[in-house]
Amino acid sequence: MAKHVVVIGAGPAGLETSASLAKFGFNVTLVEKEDLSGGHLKKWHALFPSLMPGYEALDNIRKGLNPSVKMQVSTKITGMEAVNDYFTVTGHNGWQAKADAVVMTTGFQLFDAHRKEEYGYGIYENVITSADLEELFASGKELLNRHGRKPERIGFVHCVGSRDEKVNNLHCSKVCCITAVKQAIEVKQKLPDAEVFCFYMDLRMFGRHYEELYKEAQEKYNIQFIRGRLSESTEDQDGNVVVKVEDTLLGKPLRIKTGLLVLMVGMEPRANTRTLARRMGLKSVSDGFIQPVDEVLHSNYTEIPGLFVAGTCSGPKSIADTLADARSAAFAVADFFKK
Amino acid sequence: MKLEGKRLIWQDYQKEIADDHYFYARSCIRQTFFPGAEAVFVKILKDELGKDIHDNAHHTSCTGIGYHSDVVPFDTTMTVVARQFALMTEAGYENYAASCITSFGLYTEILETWHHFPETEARIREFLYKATRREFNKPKNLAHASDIIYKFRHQIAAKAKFKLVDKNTGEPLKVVEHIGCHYSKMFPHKGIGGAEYPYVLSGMIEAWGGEVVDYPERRHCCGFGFRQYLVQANRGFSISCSKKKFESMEPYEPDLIITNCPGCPMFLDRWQYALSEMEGKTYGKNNHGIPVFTYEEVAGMLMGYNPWEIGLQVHQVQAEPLLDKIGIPYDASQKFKGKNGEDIGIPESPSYLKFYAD
Amino acid sequence: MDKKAVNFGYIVTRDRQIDFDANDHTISRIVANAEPSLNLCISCGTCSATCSAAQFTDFSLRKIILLLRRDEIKSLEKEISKCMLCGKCQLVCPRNVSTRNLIIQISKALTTVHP
Amino acid sequence: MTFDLFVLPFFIGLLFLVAVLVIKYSRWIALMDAPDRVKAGMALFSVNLLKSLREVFLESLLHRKMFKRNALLGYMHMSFALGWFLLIVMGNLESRIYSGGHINPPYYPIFLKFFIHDKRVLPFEIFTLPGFFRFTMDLLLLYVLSGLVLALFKRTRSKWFGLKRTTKHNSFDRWALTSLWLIFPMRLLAESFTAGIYQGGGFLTNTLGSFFALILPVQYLAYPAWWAYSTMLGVFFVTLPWSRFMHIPTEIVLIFLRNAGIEPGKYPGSFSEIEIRSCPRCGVCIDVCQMNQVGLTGSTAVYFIRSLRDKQPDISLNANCMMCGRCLEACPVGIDTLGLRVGARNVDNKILASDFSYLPARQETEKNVDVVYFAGCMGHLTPAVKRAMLQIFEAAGINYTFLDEDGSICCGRPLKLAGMKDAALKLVAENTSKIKRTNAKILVTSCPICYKVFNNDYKLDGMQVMHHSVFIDKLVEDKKLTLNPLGIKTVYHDPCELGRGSGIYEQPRHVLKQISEVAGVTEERANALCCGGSIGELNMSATQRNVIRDNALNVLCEPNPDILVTACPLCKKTFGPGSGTPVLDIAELVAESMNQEKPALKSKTIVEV
Repeated sequence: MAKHVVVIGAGPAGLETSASLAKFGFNVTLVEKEDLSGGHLKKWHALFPSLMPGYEALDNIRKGLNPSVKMQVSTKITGMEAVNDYFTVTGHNGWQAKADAVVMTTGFQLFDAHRKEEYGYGIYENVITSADLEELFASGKELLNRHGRKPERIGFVHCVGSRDEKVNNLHCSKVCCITAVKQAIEVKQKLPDAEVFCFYMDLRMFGRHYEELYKEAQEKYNIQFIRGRLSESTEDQDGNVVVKVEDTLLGKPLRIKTGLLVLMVGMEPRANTRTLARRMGLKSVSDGFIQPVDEVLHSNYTEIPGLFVAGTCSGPKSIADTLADARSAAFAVADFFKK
Repeated sequence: MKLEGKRLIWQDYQKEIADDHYFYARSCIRQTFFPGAEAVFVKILKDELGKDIHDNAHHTSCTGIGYHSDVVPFDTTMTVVARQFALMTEAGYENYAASCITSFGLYTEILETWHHFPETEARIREFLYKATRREFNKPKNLAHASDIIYKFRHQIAAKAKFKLVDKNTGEPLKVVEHIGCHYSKMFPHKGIGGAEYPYVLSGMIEAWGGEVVDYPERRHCCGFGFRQYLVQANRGFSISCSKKKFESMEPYEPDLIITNCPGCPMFLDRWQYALSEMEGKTYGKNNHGIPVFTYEEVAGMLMGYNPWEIGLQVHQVQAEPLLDKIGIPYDASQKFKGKNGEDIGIPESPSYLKFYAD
Repeated sequence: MDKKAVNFGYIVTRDRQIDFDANDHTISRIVANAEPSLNLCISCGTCSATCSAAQFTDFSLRKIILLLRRDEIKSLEKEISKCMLCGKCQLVCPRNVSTRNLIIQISKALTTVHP
Repeated sequence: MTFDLFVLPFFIGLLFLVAVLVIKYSRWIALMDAPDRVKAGMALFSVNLLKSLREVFLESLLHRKMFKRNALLGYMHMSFALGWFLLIVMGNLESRIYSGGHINPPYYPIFLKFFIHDKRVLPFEIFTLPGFFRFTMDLLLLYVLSGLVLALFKRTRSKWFGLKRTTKHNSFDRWALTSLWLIFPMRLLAESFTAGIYQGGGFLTNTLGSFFALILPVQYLAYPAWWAYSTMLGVFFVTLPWSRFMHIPTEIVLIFLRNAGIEPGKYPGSFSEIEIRSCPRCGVCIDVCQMNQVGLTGSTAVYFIRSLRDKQPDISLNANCMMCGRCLEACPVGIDTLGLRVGARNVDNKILASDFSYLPARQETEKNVDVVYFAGCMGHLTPAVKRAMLQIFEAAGINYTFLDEDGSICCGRPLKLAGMKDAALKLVAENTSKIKRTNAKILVTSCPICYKVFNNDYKLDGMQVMHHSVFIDKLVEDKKLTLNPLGIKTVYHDPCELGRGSGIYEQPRHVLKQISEVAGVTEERANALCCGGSIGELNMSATQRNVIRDNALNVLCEPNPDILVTACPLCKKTFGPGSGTPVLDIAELVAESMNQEKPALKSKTIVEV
């Protein structure tokens, strides 16, 4: 009889892992806590660097899914146990399954921007997050600030919740730099007269065509990049967000008004990923993401035989990297069953 | 601005404040600059709220000025503070109320140090014992005097004769709150509302009918900073800091500034004079300047205490326009009269800032 | 001010902070228009590293470009007349900024906007 | 009868033209400095005059340089210029004979056939052939008309004339051109009609006249035709000073002044005006300009000069030029396009401030050496060139000092090219004192840009300035350096500032031939291409520069050399990143050859070394 694999989380990683596993001929159950698959990608308007619409990417990922994959939606995993050579996976609604292997594709949660109090998210109306902006793009609404005005200047703050030990996050979320560049370009496409500023600590244009997009942002869209981490923001009488940074390349503090300030929120491990990992006795590194057996050679294996990870639950990844990791996880599972 | 956003944050930064029986430690600076403020605090607590407050004559400076100016070693400071705690213990009190922000910050810092390094506490106990044969209990509750006024702000509002409201228009007054740096910037959880959006003074302003002004340089230092002012060569830096704040708040046309720190009201008040003499520039309407008060002085004003008895005449920026705006009566002829109607002398009139003397 | 300023023995120091909104952006706009490759600078500093003058002084094209972008015109004026236009920076710039024309355009904008 | 009303358009036009020219020329010449005016005056009474006359004959009449470019183009221009000139000379001679040697009114020779209809054999013709003048005048007219036919052809078949692109003209030019073109057909008609009436004329006008008389009422047509002829002349003369045909008289003035030694570009608004108006807008400079390759055609010399003439200089046009000198080389009139360009840039950029007082005064210690070496700013970007030069100095046992070993200030040439003359002079002064303190006899530089400015603008009290390629050649000639053949094929790229700029073509080749097989390319020496890295150009983007570079590389690498050799660090830096063939400086190759024990090492090894 074909082996049964439970995949937890129907984001891009879960969908792609399930699709690949089904192609190997395994019985696959894909469990999702929400009523719809897609994870964060559902709300994402466009992907870097090609600006492919998020729904188009998601549609394509979903299309790969073999009908044989059993979808178990609206089920939040509350328990998992390794008994002999199989796993028992339990959902909050009483759903239960036995599996020969489990792949955790539980993804990430966005950093809660409220935690960077001094940036004023939730306090100053025109401070929003990158996810808010993405939703605004996806809604097709006009790009206005919360006072109903076209912002004359838009600021992007890189590394919000990333590389910041003040919020206990040492890690880099990888995708925010390029997302900021992408969103800055989209803003300029919608508001050609607006000035756009990116406040960064480092720019990490590590992927193919990212540097090109960055250059295009400078060359074609005149987007200004200021090296300096935001210290604090306040509001002026017109509802503009006044930000303070040091222009570190000039060595001078800088004060600048923005009509809309976008915080590039980073990735954090999900709270329930941590709980699940703890219960299973999985190692998670200090940043809370699950630690695979080896990050170079065995990036999908955990110390528990038969339990695998894929996607962003083991660290920040782009969609492209997530999909590759998901396919790699399916290979790892197949390899595991061979032994 | 979304107030509910700030409220969410304030929820995270609440602290225990004792209800009664305070051992009150006065402030070196405040006693000198605005002595009326501490007097009003004691008066309100005793007379209006019927609290037990012990005003001990034997306590000394906490050495905060010396400590922050790098002239007093930390061990010495801790031993002096231990003596204050001993006085509190000897007087039979457990709740320590500090008038000075720097003292409050220092006490907090010391208690935190002792918490993490019990051997340090033991050493200091030994020092104190050897030097004075005194022993002490650590305060059960440590509060800044403004925490206490914050705690009773609604009772005070209920008893007040006036509100922070323009009597002619009924509009709330626009109030700038300025929090002393040592209040919560070092230990955000020890201050009401935290460090980024402290609520301690905002809460009073709201309760007393005013409207809080959140202006871009709200977080900026008043410019006192012991090392800045005390070293004459650095005073230019001190005044420049104050100027930065005035320039930033000016467009909001604030009616007054409320502070909770010894140095801030002094410098925000006196530097307005110095700036006017140096640059010819005054802030506020009609060359009146922006009046700067302590939270106790404001509470006293609203209670209807005689402005001259609580010492408002010793402020550089004159209180009269604000008193008129709120509708608080005063006898102009008594402004510069001492306790028994004796003439205490009229100060020299500044060149640009408006000055009122009968 | 009708009265002589009082000397208290200290002075009000000028704010070091770049007040971006208070600065006049005319010059940077004129220059960016005249030499669009300005936008491509990533402040890597290769220009200053190769610059003949920078070997002996603190003259720095990287800094000049930043001062221009922030419209810190006062500081810019002092610096711009120091360039010898030899063009080494143009040869080493990884982003292909036309540095020589940039210098000329900044110089021109400075003299025409604030003669 | 020696007058008729119809001569008036011509006559008035001529008087007008002469008046305008006298006013213009004297104003421009008056604006020059007194010493230069004296120089110009003296030139009229010296051998210079003969030189100038010769040049006028060769260039203004024969159009020698045009012929060199393209025979058809040369013939066309020559037929107009020489043909018309001879018509005037012969016409005057003829009329003088008719009138018995009297001084005639100026229109008399022009319209002679209207006034004189006889078929006498003139006294002069006794010694030659009967009807000599009638024959010659007709022949000359035919000659001019043949040029006209070519000119018409050129409108649509410019490639036959060696021109890919032709000049775009303005309306004033078209008026002048139309009237010019109509002058000679009108003359032909007028003379033929008249010949038809009186059975006069030469082989052409007589034949045509007889023919016309058969089919047309020539007795009514002749007089209007004379009017038309005169009117065309009048229109042409009146429009001439504001059209490109102003070059006809002005070029002659230019030749005289130039031979008198007036510096081009020195007088914006005076001598430069004469240069500007000497431009015939023939468009020869358009095709040679490499800026075409990136669509920057608006800045070509002809249009740049026109913009100066129209007093609408476009600053960006002015900045868009590599100053490579190809247009100057091609210009049949020899207008100093570069001098004019720098002159105009000086006007544009004179407002720009420069202050080099911040540079530390580095007091050089007094030295006593034979040779001072200056690598230059660009030289420091090509350390291999520096190293090679030091090896060469050592090998040849030269007592030298390396002036800018620890860096230097710029030579000033880039500022000069950018039109910041005063700024450049500050650097020139600073460097001059440093160089002089070495007490050297020879200043050797690796950078042609430095070389040109050292040579032209520095006053070094007799110190000889040499580019390193020339110096190496001298060392080899003096047997101080032994070179071994490398057994490779090279192509030599002439750097603009060294080749066209300083006339050094042969020495580098002479050196190279001793160590390699030097292949020729289609465009070399005076016609060499610019590498695209030019510091003379101020406006071009890096992408555009790369296009020019790549096209130049295509030409240079056509013979498939092992090494592309240049003698300029800037060319090397420019070509390097775009070239599949290794690019080396001549000094590097010489050092390699000098160290070579055995010959016949292939290029690849050299590059690795």
